[in-house]
Order: sequence, then structure tokens, then C-alpha cells
Amino acid sequence: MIEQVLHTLPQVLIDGLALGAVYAIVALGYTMVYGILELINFAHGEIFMTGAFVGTAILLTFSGLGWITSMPAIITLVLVLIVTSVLTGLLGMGIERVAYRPLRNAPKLITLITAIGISFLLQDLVRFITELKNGNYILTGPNLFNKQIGIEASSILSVFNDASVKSSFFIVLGVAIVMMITLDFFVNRTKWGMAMRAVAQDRETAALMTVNVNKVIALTFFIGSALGGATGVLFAVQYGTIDPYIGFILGLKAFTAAVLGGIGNIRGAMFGGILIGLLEMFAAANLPIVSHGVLGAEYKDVFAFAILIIVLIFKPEGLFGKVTVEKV
Amino acid sequence: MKNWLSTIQANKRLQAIMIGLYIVVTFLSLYLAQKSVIAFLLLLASLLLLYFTTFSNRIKWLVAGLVMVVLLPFAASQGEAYQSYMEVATLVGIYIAMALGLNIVVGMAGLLDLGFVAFFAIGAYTYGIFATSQANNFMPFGHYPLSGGSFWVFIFIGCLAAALFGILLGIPVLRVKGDYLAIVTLGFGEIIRIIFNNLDKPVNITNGAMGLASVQPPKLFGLDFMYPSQFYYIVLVILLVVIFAVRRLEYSKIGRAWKAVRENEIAAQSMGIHLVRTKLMAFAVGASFSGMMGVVFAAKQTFVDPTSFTLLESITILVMVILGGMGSVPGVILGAALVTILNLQVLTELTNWLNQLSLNGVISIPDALSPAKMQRFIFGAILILFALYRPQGLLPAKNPVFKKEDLTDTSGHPPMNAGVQKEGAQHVHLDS
Amino acid sequence: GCSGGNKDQNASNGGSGGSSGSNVIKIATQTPLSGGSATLGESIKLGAQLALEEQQANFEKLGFKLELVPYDDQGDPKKGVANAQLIGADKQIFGVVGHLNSGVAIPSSEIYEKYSIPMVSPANTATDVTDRGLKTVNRICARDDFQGPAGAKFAIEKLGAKKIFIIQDKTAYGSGLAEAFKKGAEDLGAQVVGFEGITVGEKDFNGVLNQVLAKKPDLVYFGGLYTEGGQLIKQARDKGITVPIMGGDGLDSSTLVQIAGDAVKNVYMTSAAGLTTATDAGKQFAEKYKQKFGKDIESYSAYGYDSMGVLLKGIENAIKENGNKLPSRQQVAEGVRKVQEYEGVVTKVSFDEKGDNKYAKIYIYKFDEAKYPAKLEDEVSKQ
Amino acid sequence: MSILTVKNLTKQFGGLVANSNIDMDVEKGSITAVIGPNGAGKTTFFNMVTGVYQPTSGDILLNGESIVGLKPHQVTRKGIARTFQNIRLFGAITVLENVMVGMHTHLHGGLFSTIFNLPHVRKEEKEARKEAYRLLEYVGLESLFNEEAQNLPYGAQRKLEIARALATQPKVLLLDEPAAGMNPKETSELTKLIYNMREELDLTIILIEHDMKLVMEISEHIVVLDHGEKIAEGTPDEIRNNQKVIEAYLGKGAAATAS
Amino acid sequence: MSLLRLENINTFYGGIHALKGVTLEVNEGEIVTLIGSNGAGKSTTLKTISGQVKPKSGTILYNGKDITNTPPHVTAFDGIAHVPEGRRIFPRLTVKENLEMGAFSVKDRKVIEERMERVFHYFPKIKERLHQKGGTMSGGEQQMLAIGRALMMQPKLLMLDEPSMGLAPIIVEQIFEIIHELNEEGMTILLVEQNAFQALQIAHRGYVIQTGEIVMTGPGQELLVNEQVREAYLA
Ligand SMILES: Nc1ncnc2c1ncn2[C@@H]1O[C@H](COP(=O)(O)OP(=O)(O)OP(=O)(O)O)[C@@H](O)[C@H]1O
Ligand SMILES: Nc1ncnc2c1ncn2[C@@H]1O[C@H](COP(=O)(O)OP(=O)(O)OP(=O)(O)O)[C@@H](O)[C@H]1O
Ligand SMILES: CC(C)C[C@H](N)C(=O)O
Ligand SMILES: [Mg+2]
Ligand SMILES: [Mg+2]
Repeated sequence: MIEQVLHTLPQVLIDGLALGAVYAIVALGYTMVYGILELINFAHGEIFMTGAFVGTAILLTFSGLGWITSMPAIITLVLVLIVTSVLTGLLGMGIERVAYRPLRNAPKLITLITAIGISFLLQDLVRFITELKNGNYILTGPNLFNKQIGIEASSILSVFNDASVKSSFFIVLGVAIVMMITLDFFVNRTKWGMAMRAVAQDRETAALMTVNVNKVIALTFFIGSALGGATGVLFAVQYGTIDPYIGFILGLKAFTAAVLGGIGNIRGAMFGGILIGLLEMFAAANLPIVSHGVLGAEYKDVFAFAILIIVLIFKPEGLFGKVTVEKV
Repeated sequence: MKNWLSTIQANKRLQAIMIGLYIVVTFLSLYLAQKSVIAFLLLLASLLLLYFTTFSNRIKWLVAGLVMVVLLPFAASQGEAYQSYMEVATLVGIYIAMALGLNIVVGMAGLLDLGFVAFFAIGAYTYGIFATSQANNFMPFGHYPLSGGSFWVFIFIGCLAAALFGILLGIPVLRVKGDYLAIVTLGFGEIIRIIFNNLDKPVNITNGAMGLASVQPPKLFGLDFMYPSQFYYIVLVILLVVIFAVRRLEYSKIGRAWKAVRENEIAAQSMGIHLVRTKLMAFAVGASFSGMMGVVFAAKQTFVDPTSFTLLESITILVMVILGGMGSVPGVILGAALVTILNLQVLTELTNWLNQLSLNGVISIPDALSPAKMQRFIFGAILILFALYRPQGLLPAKNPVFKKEDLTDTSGHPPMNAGVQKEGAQHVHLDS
Repeated sequence: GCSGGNKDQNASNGGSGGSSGSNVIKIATQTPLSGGSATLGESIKLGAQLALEEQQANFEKLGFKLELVPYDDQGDPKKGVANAQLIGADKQIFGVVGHLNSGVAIPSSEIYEKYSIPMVSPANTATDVTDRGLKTVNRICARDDFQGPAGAKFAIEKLGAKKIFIIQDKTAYGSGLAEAFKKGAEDLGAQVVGFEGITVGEKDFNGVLNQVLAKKPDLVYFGGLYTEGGQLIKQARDKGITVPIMGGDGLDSSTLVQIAGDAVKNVYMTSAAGLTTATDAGKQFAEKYKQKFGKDIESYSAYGYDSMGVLLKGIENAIKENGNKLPSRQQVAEGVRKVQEYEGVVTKVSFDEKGDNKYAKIYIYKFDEAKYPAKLEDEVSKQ
Repeated sequence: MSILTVKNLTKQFGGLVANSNIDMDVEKGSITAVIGPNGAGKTTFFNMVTGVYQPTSGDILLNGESIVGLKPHQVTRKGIARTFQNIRLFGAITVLENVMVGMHTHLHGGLFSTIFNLPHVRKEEKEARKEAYRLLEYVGLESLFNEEAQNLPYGAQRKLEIARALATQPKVLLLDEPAAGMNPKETSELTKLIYNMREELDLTIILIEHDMKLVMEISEHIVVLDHGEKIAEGTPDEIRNNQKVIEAYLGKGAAATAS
Repeated sequence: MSLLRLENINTFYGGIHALKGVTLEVNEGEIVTLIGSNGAGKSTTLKTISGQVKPKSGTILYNGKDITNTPPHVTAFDGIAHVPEGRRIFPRLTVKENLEMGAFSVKDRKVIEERMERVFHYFPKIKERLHQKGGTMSGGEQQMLAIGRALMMQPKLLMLDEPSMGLAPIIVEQIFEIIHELNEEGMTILLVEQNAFQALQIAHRGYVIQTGEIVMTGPGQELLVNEQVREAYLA
């Protein structure tokens, strides 16, 4: 049994990391917005989805113009990432302006409603535009990093089977790590990052410190949404096919990841995302083996959620969350 | 305008005439114009108007009862759209009960629950499994399906089963707070759904994704309940019980404890409130309403499968609560009714109408924008508009207002709840 | 005739007796027009719409006006049932073409039965659809307990599969088909080395595929729809799983090829839908469809068309039997069930006592290149 | 006879020792003041007595029975009530309801008897409302009984906290800076109220306060904490003239006002 | 010359008329105190000045400039520091970060360091706690931090809302000393206090506010001996 699990382990780890990296960056977006507004921005999954569509659309345009073959793929990607994240960043700011800002002093949960409303709007809008242009809302982009790279895991340990990776895996992972480090630095080490945290804790008082609260919140949304959009592009590159409904489940998982890591905590989100990705992949690949066929791969989400619940029961503030004993 | 309103408020007879007139007119229009959704909705809206009048609670209940039990079904029964109206009305009732349950958890006790539909599923499967031959797969004794007569017992069993699960869920998760709780309950909801979707192996309990078909209809005195018009009355009765229960709890020791926990946990504890027990009770009571309605739902659909219990469903119920006004019983009722009617009737009718126009060539709509596909879009837009214009909810929660006389020892013995008056009675918001 | 239509509607709104004198016959379609499987749902609707429009003149002669009322069941049973109540309530509706998903068709048809509205299904393959013995429920496509074993037979006898790994999407359709296939395969002596589920809406199936990798089967079977199927095929090929992959009618869509691209090679698929373009009538239909809607046909477009055709045929018969007057729904339902030897563009239709089509066939396709439709390999008729 | 006895009580937050080996005896029916510089550990002390924080070590005895390890609601049931330095009212419910929440442990309506609105529940509720109103009258908030607590002016909120604490029918009442945010006039009214409560309601009162006028006027016994340690203890006169206390806490000016 | 002037300010909270035509003036270099009982509108006055709430009518002139509807971050930038009631420390920022927030508009690190040293000079206790989270400080410590944070802005006008609330007598003494000292160094101060006695003692002028209206004004020492004031606030 253990042996069987070990056979596929290298491949499972790689696949889990790839999925986990995507979760992780989407989780970052959730965490940032949550950190500052204490709002579960349900629309974040849809921003991710929009990013995927915008990125794919640009890629398709490029390939229509024949640029894809004439430019190094990595440059194309960087270009697309930049353009898309700026666009989705602006989209996020727009959403904040229209749907969240007017409700800033309203009861906390009401913004949840507009967030859900925005999700629906975005889903249908993207569907509509894609369908109009494409005749079908399922979109498949051009292949960028499709090279399979073999990893001879068996040479490390003989029980391992060899694994293979798509070259896009390294891109996704690399970009994820770069984003996390940058963001972590930004929030914890820069003045604007400090302003963000201050706004998150006490908006009124932050304003008394000459902080333009609206600007800080808009900035947060811009960064969070830009990350989400960029991840969308990475997702499209990694998985090839997208549809307007990818944001929902993925957003959910990513949010779960953010919570697992300790919501509001950047490293936590990153770690939580990767962990959920790994757990899920591990469960899907091994549950039947470990449970002697009683539990199938379809229980993978049960497994992931159960772990989440168990973690939160013993560490209610999440893995990286700080215990905040309320000063009474 | 203000003047005009206050005249109406001051004059009960005028109110009586107005509401009476309104009911008669809408009743007649539904009676005559059978297919008019508008007439149906307008007649329903009389309840809302009634809510804003200054009559005593007893009169309000009587009139509401008259409308719901007699007038509405009767007027609708005259025509072809009868069953479809009753279907909508029945689902509205089911959702109201669930929303009221969730309102206890979220609105009163302040525990954000994103997996609430799980309890509905538990109710539905409790009946579904035993009211089909499914139970034969794992029950060593008994002969299944149970007859439709058992439905009535199952309403209670569903209620208890859901309450039990509410407690089972609550015990571990209540250490977790705020939005963490939201995600834990969400996880719980998903776990329940996935398990129901997969419990066809190793022992076939739920029949997995195939669902349970041909659930026995309820039976009473040899009469099978098959039509929405019949379920309507079942739902009405349960709903009545639920509303009364919620109302009573709201202004009781228990309701106050819920609200205290919501407002400030540490202070609540310092008042002698057992935190865990209070929260568990909120979970259990809220869940039990859903459980009951789950049983009804299974019987009405005659089919139970896991797709009816998705996360989206939980979110929709939450939307009803927040939109209506968290913690506000009338608000939540209105919210649930609105969202359900909007989803099931108004949007469908609207898209049908637009479709007809485009099929007849009156307007031309590109296929991608075909109205039938835009329901989500419209729903989303409506949600945003509601939230922006009524951020406190449609009918925000109100605190009980007492009269000073009732609090000092000189007064006699006022009847039940006579002292509890809604503030709204004094300030009519017809502009809403 | 648009203004006429509106007037009719007004008339029926105004007086309670409006419908009795009416000569409007409405046919509803109920398919998912939004959500994950809307492509197929819409193709049925469009096919049905085409058939209805073609018959309008014919019915005009009989003195009746045909109208289409498309409903969106969103692939959600609750929505389907609520819509079914609306359909039942509209006395001018005399039939339903739908659904796409068996899980929606089953509860919704309980309601149609109550109102005696005949339903003709173009695509529901689950056995329970007709096995409940409802008088109003008919289908022109084949059943899963035919499709599954037929696929198994092909896989084992023609492709020589001995070790089979089955993946399914955990929906009513996917599970049902996969179970049927499994049973068929085991009866024929093949070994099922895995039977796993995936989640609809997700895009990463590497976890399950790692299991496949470990089990080294010589065929992978997938019970589910093209969205997940396409992704699964692509990822399987990326992982170096080169064995044949087989699926059911849920894969039968142009989108599958779009998603999987070149990976679709060596994929087999059973379908309850015949190759529309195999016949001249079919080709003509495809052209008309493309011309009218600007889209290529999908697998079930023609089935939508034929379902509507059968339904209208039944209505026509009922009208004639009723002395050219508007028949009752019962009469229509009986009329539909009685339809025999109807020649559609893709299939001939004769209903048996359960409402299954005697002529329903299973077609087996193979993708040799990234092109839709695939190459027809085989046709299996009922014993 | 002492009603509350504290032995060797210590509380650490990480490296910070907020209370260190505190011993204290509180006479039944007395008014005891706990004073000390900001951050001395006074509130922390209250938090341990009421079960909000668990002590790192040491014991707390109520009538000779240890209450360490009890949850806050259990401590309340034993007869200790408190107010909070940072006001913690139930903001969105009415003043009257706030007080009624305080009666929680003395009401007996269960789930079913409430839903079926049984006569005893009805009667009890009515009585509770009247009792709550009486308590509001007692602290002088009767005119505000229908207001939402969060809309009350600060001083009124402090009084409401007292009324709510009284509603639990405590034997020992802990007041954490009850006069903070009140002007001298209001403070002297409060002083009277505290005094009366002790006299009329058979209470033992322990209070934390920085207003020396109030403290010196009202308390029979004063305990001074500094850096978590008890640095002095005694009658107002003794404390007023204690050099350590003057240095650490009173300062020259306050020592003057206090006298 | 008047640094700040409120003219006929009316402020509402929903239906509650909190300020009813308040007119007051603070001259450059003065300490002006605003006293009044609970709920009189003292805090509201400060909030209206800093822009946290918008008055319905009336004008606020600061340094000759109309700042009536200026948002708080701009008035702060213009040199008005508002130490809010209840301290409002950023609980999850460290003490140091809290101080840095005060100097948010300052770009030069050196200036920030200098100002921080000055804060340490006034409140040596803060220096010991630089890396503790603001939220875990005791009430008095937080109050010092709040004032220190405002000093980091090096404001022209410092508005303090009940700075002595909840502080040990010795600290209260210190705080009043510091206020005095700051004023000596040229800072203009608007002080809201319940502790009317001490406030009036150090103030050049005082205003008495009652249910939203200014009912009396005059030099601090004069109000201190005024019969009505004594009766209402100093009893
Ligand atoms: N939850 C906590 N976590 C960490 N440190 C804490 C916590 N609660 C209190 N402290 C620390 O313990 C010390 C004592 O705090 P406490 O609140 O008891 O002081 P206090 O005497 O009530 O002061 P004040 O008069 O200012 O209210 C302070 O230094 C404070 O920072
Ligand atoms: N956010 C608010 N919403 C509604 N009413 C408010 C609000 N803030 C203050 N008020 C009301 O406005 C009036 C003035 O309040 P304000 O806080 O200015 O008083 P204050 O003089 O500062 O009193 P205190 O000494 O208690 O701090 C009071 O009646 C108060 O109840
Ligand atoms: C289009 C098909 C995948 C539908 C499937 N045959 C069903 O019955 O649900
Ligand atoms: Mg304290
Ligand atoms: Mg104030």
C-alpha cells in the first residue's frame, strides 16, 4: 500500500504544487481584500476568471497576428501578464468604487450581497462577450509552454516512478513565488503597506494620520485584483481551456486556503494554497488505495475540508494567524 | 406627503378601508385575469401593506390568514395558472422557513453559516430514503417504501435529525469565530453534499448521484398529496408554526441571549450566558426548520438528488436573510419571498416575454444575449441595486418597544405581547 | 404575425375563458440555456425551433398557430420542476421537447405526467427516464443500459481492452452510464481496475490520472460531459497515457475537440446521436441550421429537431382524430405515443409501450484527427 | 469575614508579568479600591477573578471555595458581576433588554416552554421587565429604557453597565473605572450611587478607579498595584501618605487633591 | 490672530441635532478648552473640525482657509492633529509603527527619527514598549501613545479629546504639564476635558457647551470661579 503511494508520489507532488500555486495566488487576493475591509470578496474568483479570459483573448489576438511564433514565449507571457493584471486591477478598483464603497458604513454582511451580485454579472458578461465573438463560451487558448520535461525521480529513490512536468509548471510556480515575496515585502516593509494595515484596523483614525483611506483601499483592490487577473492568465496557460464558471469553485478553494493559512496573512495564504493543492492531489490519487477502496477520489474535497476543519478546531486562527487574545 | 401619511396612520378606519379595498381589487383582478403574474403578486403584496398598518397583531394575523388560506388559493384556483402559482407559493414558503432558520443563526446569534443547506438536505434525505425502496438496501428489517402516511411523522423526524446534525456540527466548530466559522460551515455543507453524492458505495444508502426517484407522496385519510395546491397548505401550517416559534423566541430569554452573544461575547459570558450552549441552540433550532422543510421538499419533488443542495443554495438563503434585514423576522420573510419569486416566476416570465418578442421579430436580440441566458445577470444586477439602496435590508430589525405603564407595577394584566409593539407601526414607510 | 400573437396573449389575460376558443398551440423546450452544458442545451432548443418554424405553415392550414416557448432548466432539477409547473399551467402548451440532463428530466416529467403533457426527449439516456412507466414520457435516443454495454463490447472486442479504468463525473448521467459500462465490461470478462469520480466544474484532473498511471490500464472510459472530458483527455495525454480513451454521448460535441485539440486522437465515443451529416437530409439540415443560427450543429441539434418533429406529428394526428378541432392534452399524449415509423433526419422513430424508440441506435465514433464530427466506426442496433 | 480571598495570584503574558504573587482579602460588605499606575495589572486582576483570563498560578476563593478554572458564565452564577473598562454593552439592543440579559441566569424559560408560551414563562418575562425597569430607575436611566444602548452618551453607558451587572444579582460587584469620562459633578453622583448600592443591595464592591477623590471618599480598603505587584495596602489615609504610592502613582498634585 | 474659527456650525447625526449653531475661535498660540457634560457635543465639535463628520451648515476657517468640507486626511495634512476620544490606537501595529503612522506625510526618515526622540522625551515609557502591539498596552499607555502619535505630525493645532481619561493621577499631571510645555513651545491647543478643573487652570480661554450650544465663554481663570460653572461641572 505504502509502496503504491510512494510510486506516484513525485508526480503527485508536482501536480499538487502546480494546482496549489494557482490557489495560493488567488488566495493572496482574497486575503488582501479581507485584510483591509474584512470582506469576503466573493467576486474575486470572477476577477480571476476575467483575467483568464482577457489573457487568452490577448494571446489569441497575438497568434492571429502571428506574433506568438516570432516572439520568445516568455516575453509574450510577461507582456500578457502585465496588460492583464493592469486591466483586472482597474476592474477591481471599479468594482470597489461602484459596489463596495457606497456600503462602507453599512452592516458588514450587506457587501457580501453586492459581491455575489458582481460575481453573477461578471460571469454573464464574460460569457456573453465570449459567446458573441466566439460562438461558444468555452475558450481554448494557444499553447505556450507545452513542453513535457521528464524528471527521473526513480534515480533519487527507487520506489519512485518517474514524473513529468509541463514547462508551464515552472512558470506558474516561479511567478507565484515572485508575487508572494514582492507582496510580503510591500505590505510589511513599506510605508504604503503600513498604511494598508492601519486602514484595515481603524479607518477613521488612519484618516486622521493624513492617510487617504479611499486611495489605500483602491490600491489594495488594484493589487489584489491584478494578482487575481495574472493568476487567471497563468491558469489559462497551465490548463489551456477556460470557461466563465471556473472562478466559482476555484475561488472557493482559494478562499478556503486563505482561511487555512490564517486569513489576512500573506504567507498564510500562500502556504494554505499550496497545502490545499497538495492535499487535494494527494487525496485524489491515493484515497482509494489508503482506504482500501471504500473512499474514492471523489472524496478529495471532503478530505481537504475535513483537514481544514480539524486545523481550525485546534488552531482557530489558522496556521499562520496570530492568536489575538482580546484585551478585555 | 408626510401629512397625508400621518393622517392615514392616525385613522384606523381609513386604513381598514384602504387595505380592504386593495385586497378586494387585487383579489378580483387575480380572479378575473387568471394568467396575470402581476395580479398574483399584487395580492401577495397585500400582506406587506398589512404589515405597515397600525392594527393590533391579532387583526393582522386574522386578515393575513384569510388572504393566505382562502383568498389567494381561491382566486388562483379559478384558472389554469393555479398549480404554477401554488408551486411558487409553496417554494416561497419552504424558503421562508429556511431563511427564518438561518436568520436565527446569522441574524440573531451572529454566526455566519455558509453551509446551511446541508440541514435541508438532511431533512430531504431522511424522508427520501425511507419513502422509497432505497432503505431496503441497508435496513435489515421493515418493508420499504413506507406509506405516504408516515410523511407526517417524518416531518418531526426530519426536524430532529437536522437539529441533531446542527448540534454535531456545532460542537467542534464553535471554537472558530467570525469568517472562519463561515468557511468551516461551508466545508461542512460541502462535505454533506459530497457524502450524499457518494454514499452508493460501499452500501447503497443515498443512491449517489442518481438520486432517489418516486418518493411516496404524503397521504392523509386516503388522500394522496400530489399537487402544489395541496402542499401549499402543508407548508402554510409548518410555516405558521415556525413563525410563531421564532417570534416567541426572539423576545425571550433565549432570543436575548442570542443577540447578546452576537453583540459581545465576553460581556454575554459575564452575564452568565453559556456561550457554547447558546450557540448550539441557535444552530439546532435554525437547522430544525430546514429539516422539516426538507422533508416537505422531498415529498413535493418526489425526487431527491444532491444537486439541489449546492453551495449556491446556501448562499441564496443567506442572500434572503441579509437582503430582508438581518435579525428581522418580517424582513427575512419578505427577503425570502422576493428572491424566490424573482428567481422562479418573475425572471422566467420576463425572459419568456422577451423571448416571445424576439421570436416574433419585434425586437432582435443576438443569440448570445438571449434573455433566457441572462437570468443570472439580471438577478445579480437586482441584488446590487437592492443592496445599494437598502443597505440595512428591506425591513431592518427593530427592537421591541415597551410602554412605560407595562413596566411599572400599577398596571393591570395586559394580554400576551400586548406590550411588544413594532416601532414600524408608528412610522409608516410607504416610500420604500 | 407578431401583432396577432400579442393580441392572443392579451385576450387570454383578459378573460378566464380565453384559452378555450384559442387556436394557439405552444410547444415548450426545457434545456439548460445557461451554465456548464448550455452548448448542448441550446443546440436542442435551436433544432426544435427550426422544426417548429418549418411546420408553422402546415399547421396554419389546419387552422392552428404554432409557438415556441423555450425554458431554461439550468441543469437544475428544482428549476426544472418549477418550470414544469409553469408549463403545466399554460393550457396552450401541448408538448415539451427536453431535457438535456436525465437528472432534471426525471423529476420534471413527474409533473408533465400530472398534466398529461407529452414530453419527447432528444437526449436523456438514463434508464429511469422511461422505466418509471409514465404515459407522457418518450425519447428518441437510446438508453444507457444499451449505450454502456455497446461501448463495452466495442472496447473489448474491437479494441482488445482487458484492463479498464473508469472515470465518471458523479452526476446522474455520468454515474449511470459508467455503471452500465462497467457492468457490460465485466460481463464480457474485462477487468475494471479503477472506478473513480471527478468534480464537475474543475479543471485539474491530475490526481485521478495519477491513479490511472499507476494502474496501467489498456483503456480509460469516461462517463461525463465534454467540458470535463476534453480537459481529462488533454491532461491524460500530457501525462503520457496513450491508451484509447472512450466516452459516451456526453462527449459528443465540437467543443470536445476544441478543448482537447490534438490530444483527441485515439479517443472513442459511443453516442445515442447518429452522424447527422451522414445522410442527405442530415446535410441539408446542418446547412439550414448554420444559415439560420450562424453556428455549426451539435450532436443533439438534429435530435432536438426530430423530437419536435415527432411531437408535432403526434399533435397533428391528434388534431385529425379530433375532427380538426383542438385536441385535449391526453389526446395529444396518446397521439405522440402512437407515432410509428416517423422518418426524422437522423433517426427513425417508433415508440414502444414504455416510450423508448425501437429504432434507437448506438453509434460508435473514433477521433483520428482534431476534427468534429468524428469518424463513424460502427452502428449498433437493438438486438 | 472575608468573602473573596486571593492567594499568590500570578498572570504572565508571554514574558510580561502582569500580576505577580498577589495576595488579597476582601471583607464582606466592604468597598475595596484597587489602584495603581496604568498597566499595573488592575484590569488583568479583575479578568482573572471573573474567569475571563486563567491565572498562571495562584488561587481565588469565593467564600472559601476556589473559583479558578471556572468559565466567566460560571463565575457569574457564583455571584460575581463586573463592568468593563472599555464599555461592552450589547449595542444594537435596547437599554431595557441589556438589563434583561443580565437576568439570564435567574429566568427559567426553556426552549419548549418559550415556544409554547407557557403561563409561567409569560409571567416570568413580565416580572423580569418590571425588575429591569426598577434597576434602570435605580441607576437613573429609566427615561432611556427604549433607546438602543449604542446611542447613549458615554456616562449613561457606564451606568447601564452597572445596572446590567446588578441584574445578575451578584454578591460581589467589580467596577472597572466607573467614573472614567465623567465630569466631577457626575462623578460625585456616581459616588453616591456606589455607596447606596453597597448599603441597600447587600453587596461587596471592588473598584478600579483613577479618580482619587472618589476612591478616597468611598473606599474602606485600598490595594495598590505597580508593575503587577502589590506595593501597598491599607486605609485611604495610610495610602495617601505612603511614599511609595505617591511616587509611583499619585504624584504630588493628586496626593494633595486626595487629601 | 485667530488660527481656527467656527461660525454657526450645525451638525446632525441622522435626526439628532448634535451641534446647534456653535461659534468658537482659537487664536494662534492659545490653549482653549471646551468643557461640558456627557453628550454635550464636545467630541462632535472636534470631529466636525477634523472633517470626520460634515456639518450641515456653517463655516470653519483655519489659517484663513475654508476647511468646512475638507476630508480628515487633508485637514490633518494641513496641520490639525486630532487625538480622538478613546485613544484609537492601531491595535495590531507595533508601538513604533503607530508612531510612524503619525508621521505618515513625512518623507524624510531623519525627521521621523527626530520627532520620535522628542516623543520619547515626553513619554519615556513608550520607548520601552516599541515592539509591542499597540492593542496589548494598558489604557494609560495607549493614551500616551495616542498623544505621542499626534506629536509625530508636529501639528500647528493639536486637538485633544479627553486626554486624561483613564489615566493615573501622576500621568494626568504629566499630561497637563506636557500640554503646557507644548504650548510654551508655540503649539496651539484645543482641549476637550471632563476634568474641567485642571483644564481651566491651564487654559487661556474656555468654552462651555451644553446640549450642543455654547452657553458661556471667557478666560480660563474666570470660568474657574464662575458660580454656574462650579455648580454644573466642578461640584
Ligand atoms: N491580552 C494581553 N496580552 C498581552 N499583554 C496584556 C494583555 N492584557 C494586558 N496585558 C498587559 O498587561 C499589563 C497590565 O494591563 P492591565 O490592563 O491589567 O493594566 P491596568 O492596570 O488595568 O491599566 P489601566 O489603568 O491603564 O487600565 C499591561 O502592560 C498590558 O500591556
Ligand atoms: N455616531 C453617533 N450617532 C448618533 N448619535 C451620536 C453619535 N455620536 C454622538 N451622538 C450624540 O450626539 C450628542 C453629542 O455627542 P458627543 O460625543 O459630541 O458628546 P461629548 O460632549 O463628547 O460627550 P462625552 O463626554 O460623553 O464624550 C450626544 O447626544 C450623542 O448621543
Ligand atoms: C447530452 C447527454 C450527455 C445527456 C445525457 N444523455 C443524459 O441523459 O443526461
Ligand atoms: Mg485597566
Ligand atoms: Mg466625547
